[in-house]
Amino acid sequence: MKAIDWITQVLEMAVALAAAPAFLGWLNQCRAWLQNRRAPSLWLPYRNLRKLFHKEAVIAENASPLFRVAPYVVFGTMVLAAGIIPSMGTRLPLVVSADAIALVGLFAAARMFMTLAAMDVGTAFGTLGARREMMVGFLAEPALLMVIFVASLISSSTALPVITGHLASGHLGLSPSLAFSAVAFILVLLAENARIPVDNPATHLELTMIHEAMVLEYSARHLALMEWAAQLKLFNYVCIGFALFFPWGVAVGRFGPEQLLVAIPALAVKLAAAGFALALIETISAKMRVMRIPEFLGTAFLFAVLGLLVHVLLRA
Amino acid sequence: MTHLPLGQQLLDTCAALLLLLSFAMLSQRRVVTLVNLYAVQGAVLAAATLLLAWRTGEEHLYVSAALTLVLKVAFLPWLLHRLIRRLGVYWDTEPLLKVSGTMLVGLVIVVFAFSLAQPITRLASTDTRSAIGIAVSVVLLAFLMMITRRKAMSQVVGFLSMENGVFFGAMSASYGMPMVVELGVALDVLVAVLVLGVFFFQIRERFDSLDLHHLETLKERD
Amino acid sequence: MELALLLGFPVLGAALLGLTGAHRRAPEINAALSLATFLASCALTVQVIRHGNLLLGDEQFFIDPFNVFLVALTAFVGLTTALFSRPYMRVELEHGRLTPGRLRLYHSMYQLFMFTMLLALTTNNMGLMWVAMEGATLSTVLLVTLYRTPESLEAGWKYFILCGVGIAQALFGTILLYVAAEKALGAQGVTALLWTHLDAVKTQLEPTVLALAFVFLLIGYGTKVGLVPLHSWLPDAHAEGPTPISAVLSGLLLNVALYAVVRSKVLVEGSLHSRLPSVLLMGFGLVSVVLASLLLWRQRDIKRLFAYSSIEHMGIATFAFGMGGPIANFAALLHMTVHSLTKSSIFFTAGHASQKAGTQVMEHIRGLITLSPTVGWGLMLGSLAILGVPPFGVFTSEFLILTTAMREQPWATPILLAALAVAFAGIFSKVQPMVFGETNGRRLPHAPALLPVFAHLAIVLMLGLYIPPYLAHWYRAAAHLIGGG
Amino acid sequence: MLWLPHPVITTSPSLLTGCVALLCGWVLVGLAGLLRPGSVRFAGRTLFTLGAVLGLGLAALAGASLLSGGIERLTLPVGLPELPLHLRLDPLSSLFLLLLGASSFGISVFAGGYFREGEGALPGLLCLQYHLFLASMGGVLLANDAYGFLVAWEVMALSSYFLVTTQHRIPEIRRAGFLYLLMAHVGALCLLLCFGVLQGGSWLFTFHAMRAAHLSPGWAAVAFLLALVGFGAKAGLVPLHVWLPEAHPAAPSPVSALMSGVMLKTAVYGMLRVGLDLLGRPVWWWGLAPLILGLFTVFYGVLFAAVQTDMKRLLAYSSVENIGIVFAGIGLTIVFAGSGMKAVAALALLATLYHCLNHSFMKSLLFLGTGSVLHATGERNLGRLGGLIHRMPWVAWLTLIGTLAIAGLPPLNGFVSEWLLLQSFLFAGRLPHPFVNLLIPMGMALLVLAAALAGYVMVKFYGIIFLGQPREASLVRAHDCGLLERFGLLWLALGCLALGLFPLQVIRALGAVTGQLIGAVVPQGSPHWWLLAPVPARPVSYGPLVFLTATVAVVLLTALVVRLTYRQRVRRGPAWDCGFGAVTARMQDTAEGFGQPIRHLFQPFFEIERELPEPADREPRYRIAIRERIWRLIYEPISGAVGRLANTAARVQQGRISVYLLYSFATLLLLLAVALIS
Repeated sequence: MKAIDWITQVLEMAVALAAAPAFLGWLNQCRAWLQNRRAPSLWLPYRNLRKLFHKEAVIAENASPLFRVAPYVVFGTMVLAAGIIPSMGTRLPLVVSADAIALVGLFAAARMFMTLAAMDVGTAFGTLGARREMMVGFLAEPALLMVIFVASLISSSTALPVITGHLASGHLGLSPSLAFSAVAFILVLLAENARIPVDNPATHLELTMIHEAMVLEYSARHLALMEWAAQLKLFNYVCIGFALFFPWGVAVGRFGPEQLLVAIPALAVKLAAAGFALALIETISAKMRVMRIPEFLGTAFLFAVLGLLVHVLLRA
Repeated sequence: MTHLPLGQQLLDTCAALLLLLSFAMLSQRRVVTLVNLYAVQGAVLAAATLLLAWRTGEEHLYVSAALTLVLKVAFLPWLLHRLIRRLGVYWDTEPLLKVSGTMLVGLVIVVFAFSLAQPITRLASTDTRSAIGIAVSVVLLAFLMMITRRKAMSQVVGFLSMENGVFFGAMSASYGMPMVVELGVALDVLVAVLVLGVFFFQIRERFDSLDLHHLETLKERD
Repeated sequence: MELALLLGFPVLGAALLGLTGAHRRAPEINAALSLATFLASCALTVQVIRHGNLLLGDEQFFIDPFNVFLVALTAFVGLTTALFSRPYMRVELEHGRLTPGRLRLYHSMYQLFMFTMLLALTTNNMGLMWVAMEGATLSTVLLVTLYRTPESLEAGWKYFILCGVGIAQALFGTILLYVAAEKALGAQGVTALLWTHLDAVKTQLEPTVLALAFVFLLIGYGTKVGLVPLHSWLPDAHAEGPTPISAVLSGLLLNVALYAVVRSKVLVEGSLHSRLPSVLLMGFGLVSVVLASLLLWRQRDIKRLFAYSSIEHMGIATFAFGMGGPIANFAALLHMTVHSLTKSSIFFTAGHASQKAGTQVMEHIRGLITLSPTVGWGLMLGSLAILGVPPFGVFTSEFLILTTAMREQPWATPILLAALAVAFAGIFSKVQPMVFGETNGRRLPHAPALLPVFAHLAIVLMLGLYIPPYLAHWYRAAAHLIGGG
Repeated sequence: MLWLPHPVITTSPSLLTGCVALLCGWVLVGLAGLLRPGSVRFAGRTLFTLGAVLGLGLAALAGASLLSGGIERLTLPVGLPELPLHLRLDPLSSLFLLLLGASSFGISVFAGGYFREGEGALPGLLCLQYHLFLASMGGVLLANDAYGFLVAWEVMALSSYFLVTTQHRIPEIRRAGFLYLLMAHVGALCLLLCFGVLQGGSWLFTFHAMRAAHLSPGWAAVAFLLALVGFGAKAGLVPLHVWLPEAHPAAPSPVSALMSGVMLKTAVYGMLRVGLDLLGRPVWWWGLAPLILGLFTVFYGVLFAAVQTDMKRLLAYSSVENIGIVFAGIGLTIVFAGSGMKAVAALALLATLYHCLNHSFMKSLLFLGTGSVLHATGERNLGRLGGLIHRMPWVAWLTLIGTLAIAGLPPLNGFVSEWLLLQSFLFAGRLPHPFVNLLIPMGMALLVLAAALAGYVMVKFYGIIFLGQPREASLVRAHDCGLLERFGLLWLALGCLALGLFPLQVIRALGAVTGQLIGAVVPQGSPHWWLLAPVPARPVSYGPLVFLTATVAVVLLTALVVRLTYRQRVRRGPAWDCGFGAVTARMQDTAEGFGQPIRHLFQPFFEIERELPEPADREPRYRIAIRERIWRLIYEPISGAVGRLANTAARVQQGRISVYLLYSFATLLLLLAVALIS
């Protein structure tokens, strides 16, 4: 373990913390442009967070300690996740003790605390949101895991950096199994981050909302943490996508500061592109009914499993 | 069959008579006649036993002949007649199987019995061994009769004549059983009939009839 | 000497109780005599264990491990049943189901029945055995009809006719045996029916005749064992007679009949070179097990239920004897023992239960465990034991039988498995609601006589966990006699 | 010759003797309960606590033997004449003994505080049955011959049956008990036959002889199948699981915990003992049966757990799911071992065993939690609970640990075993059977899906019981559990944590078992004591301690930062709920509602009957009942067939004496003919 590894580790978390809101802002901007609206400022998310952090928090009388703990846990897990995903460098000290399966577990933990917190106050919206969130989760999670397994079968490891390193080493082109799982991954990403067509972050329409319904009872700092965590989640997913499918520019092997210096702009470029692509998808697709979501995710899961089978068949 | 000695011929005649009698019983529906036929069967049996005793000089056969005479010719028929009078059962109702049909089945059974008796006959050393087949068929015919009858009384008679058949078999196959056994058997038959007597009265006082269709309540089929 | 006592006490008792039966101490006398008989049997057992086989009364009586253990068992169950019937019959008398006169008949016949069974067991003479078996029927037929209800009369009639006819066949079989024996022994008269002699020359007996003889004997004694399809009398007789009689019929008479069958099987197998006897026994056994366990499902009368279970268990034992071999025979003997102990104890508790409920219909017997914990637990444990649940002895024998079958007759095991499962469902689904559940009845007015019950269950439990060496040795010797390796 | 005597090597069985002594101690404690059957203080508190201490002792002894990895034998002069009771303490049995002792300690302590007046049966009787149950489970694990094994096995079933029917006045409970005992007995019969095959003609029923016996492949397969049915019936493998969701809820909660947490594991033990030990080298395709059945069971169980409305039934179905995972693991082990891939086989077996340990702690914890809830509220129906985290914090927070653990979240124990199992699925490598090669990814997918669904189930379970507003006014009076109960819960929760945080140490201990059964141990790829790296030659590792510290650190840091930068106070106000004023408890999602998506998605699995309210109803009510199709598909046909057969058989017995005579006559003639011909 060299110092630079630790630096990378901290850097990744810091960058994630810093860039997550910006990425969301960028995404919204792209959407606005594509929909011929005047784009909000790129810094709007930051202002929101600042505003929220300076408000007085109101908590329902019958909220239990769990309700107050949840935001910190969710936020913490997301930050930690950012530390596990090799967005810039692959030699991350944390990773030896948390591989991709653990990463998915981490997401699951965040989801679990979020839903429990949502059920805690005992309002109609909270429980409704929790139920829908779990409905999304129990299909998205395995799909994500399957996507990762395809990659880890190719590179015979479940540790993300190893996978990235193996894929980044290039010699194999985009194999068909990876293509399958890439499609699956995009679907999962949309669902997990409450984007159109699964959820509409812009509205509070109870017939459709999922994520917003869960955080309805939160205010001020707690809400801020939740929002920030959501942005981090989106950021993390995008980074996972990079790590699995576009590992270019990531500092691989035993690298020095210079690779790192290359990695940062590379990440920025990729993020910009990804943001635009997501915005495009969201613009051209329409929000679907809640009961269609399982079919949507079922397709994702199916694709992932197909990817796995294709891999086995081709290898045979 | 003329070259056979007289005793032999007589014995065979007895055997034939026995078979004839059981057929008669099979066809007979009047209870009183049934009992009489049983008495006759007993008499023939006793005669056969005596004959055999005289020819072989087996003294214990005399005893069993006497037993037969006392028990099956005198006592049991008397007892049965008494019961019939006391209970007033004279007719058996129509048997389950038509008489003609019964006869046919009976014939088949006789054939079977004879084929059955072959190995025994081959084994037995007595010169009455040819009668074994008849003994077997008497037993089976009695069985058949018990199956086809509906009145308790006639079933009992069937039971007794079956016992006759067994006895005749014992005699023709091996000049009778050891004495102790014979006595035991006789005792059992006696007790059996006494018990039956008691039984009849119990049944009678319950159902004031000896028709067996009263005795068909204990069953699984519903 | 012991033998004289053994056979003497019951005869004496029969006479005594027959003459002075109406005496109010009659039940005690009955119990005392049974106790005496039991002691005599113990003495005899000791004799056999010490000096090996005995030939007594100029060879008319023969005692070997096989029958002496049955003698001891018979005497023991006879004793416990007498103890049970003491309070039980008193209550029946109070309930007015009996008159003193009939009680007197009951007592003397009870002793006579014991005598006939002991005679059938101890005699060496196949003819005498037949006489004793017939005697056993005759002495019990009037006990079955003791209540004079229409059902009991019907049951008695069927019992009498079917067993009578059957036993007649057995007599014919005995005669055939005699004929064959005469040929082989050349000896006239008595000795030709002595089992010891027959056993000595069994290899020279003429096969075909013996095969026929065996069929007649099997039909004859098998009727008394209650082998399907000759069983029809059994459920009726067990259900309608007074409970102590059901207990001894099921617990003892069936054993004795099976004993007779096995004795004849030994002879026939010696002469026959085919496996005919084994096949026949196995077939009868299987058919009995299957049919009985199916019919268990439809029972509404508690004693009838357990009567069918007796058929089932006799079927199992018969099947085991049919398989032959040291272990199967051992298991079958063990099964006879534990079955008679367990089944009689079940009948005791069932008797108490139905006496309390005033009916034998199971729908009306509920919540025994709250009414009388002893009766409730007795019935529950007894049923579990009879269903072959460890640690009770029935499991031990079934364990040996099934494992042996798995090796020797694999084809039979699925049938047995299914039948046992069906039987379990059939019996337990009826016992459980009787023992558990709500009830509106009052507690028993009089203390039930449950020493016999729990004595039996304790022994069965012991046999399940630990078979004393001498007992094991005894069984093994018997199994060897029956012709295992 | 009847059973030949065979030599018994008794290598100074000190530990084994100790275990036997402790089991006897349990029996004695139970019998002591009969001294003063009526008194809760004596029979309830004192004796149960005593029994708990014995359990701890057992765990200690078993642990010692597991670490030593030795084998001890002992014979006691009871049992069949030539078959005295053989006992054996080897790594496998000591592992499961450890499981028994450790979790029974917590459960018994809890039970000491649990049983009170009016629990139906007398406390003394309960004490006897309870401790007999414990002792018999120990007997099953120690027995080294078929007879002793089966006796202990059935005593186990019997004592638990009586415990299940404690409240025998309730008809459903009687029905449950009957079903349970029936299935148990049928299963035991199958095992009996299985041993009949295994003893292979040498009339020695000792396991020792069975290992030596040489079976033809066909017979070996038959034995394996019989074992699968027998043990599967006890473990609750679909479709033999039907008794489980009936019996577990029926029993008093400590007993449910014991049955679900420990008894099911004895079945797993038996399966391992027969499949991997007695049968010697297994054939690979045997493994397919448990693998496929297990995977199906996993999915089936979790689906039904998701739609339950009774909290104990929900947990029971979750047990079915976990047993499915275990059996899938066993199947995988056998497939690998049969194909000669020892290393992966060892990994799969390791995962299986680990999951057994985990499940026994988690599930006991959860069942005990429901027990406290039941005591505090008298409610089992999720629709009438809620908000209990305020009234009973101890139970709530401790149960939360179990909930997270069973949902398979890192860094708790449930995650470790699933992680290991997934690794063994992933790195199966190339099996020589193409079909299986395709089957394994599918299995993995199913497993992952089920794990995610388990999360769903657990959110429902915990959220509806402990969170939200109380759905009944009476719940306000709910009280937290007593001291002993708290201690029991705490013990089990700590167990979950420890198993989650120190996997390496556990795996070292399990090495002896995998060595014994597979002949290979899972290697440790990393030099660190805190890092788990089980797959050779593959950079795969997991370090729960680091994971935990990192998470906690980040969370605390966040909290700290927020506290430093943040100045406003926190105000309590009414729930906002989008500004909708009158928020009542009835507006919360019900258990049915929470299960609705699953019901909707997996319609074909369920047999649903609904009762929807009319638009004009004065007080609208919504009722839904969900049955398993298995009943209609398998069990009802069977019982119907038997019933019809019985009716047919009844025709034979039709009451007319002439017909009976005819039977005898026909039989006579038939047999005579046979005799003549032959």
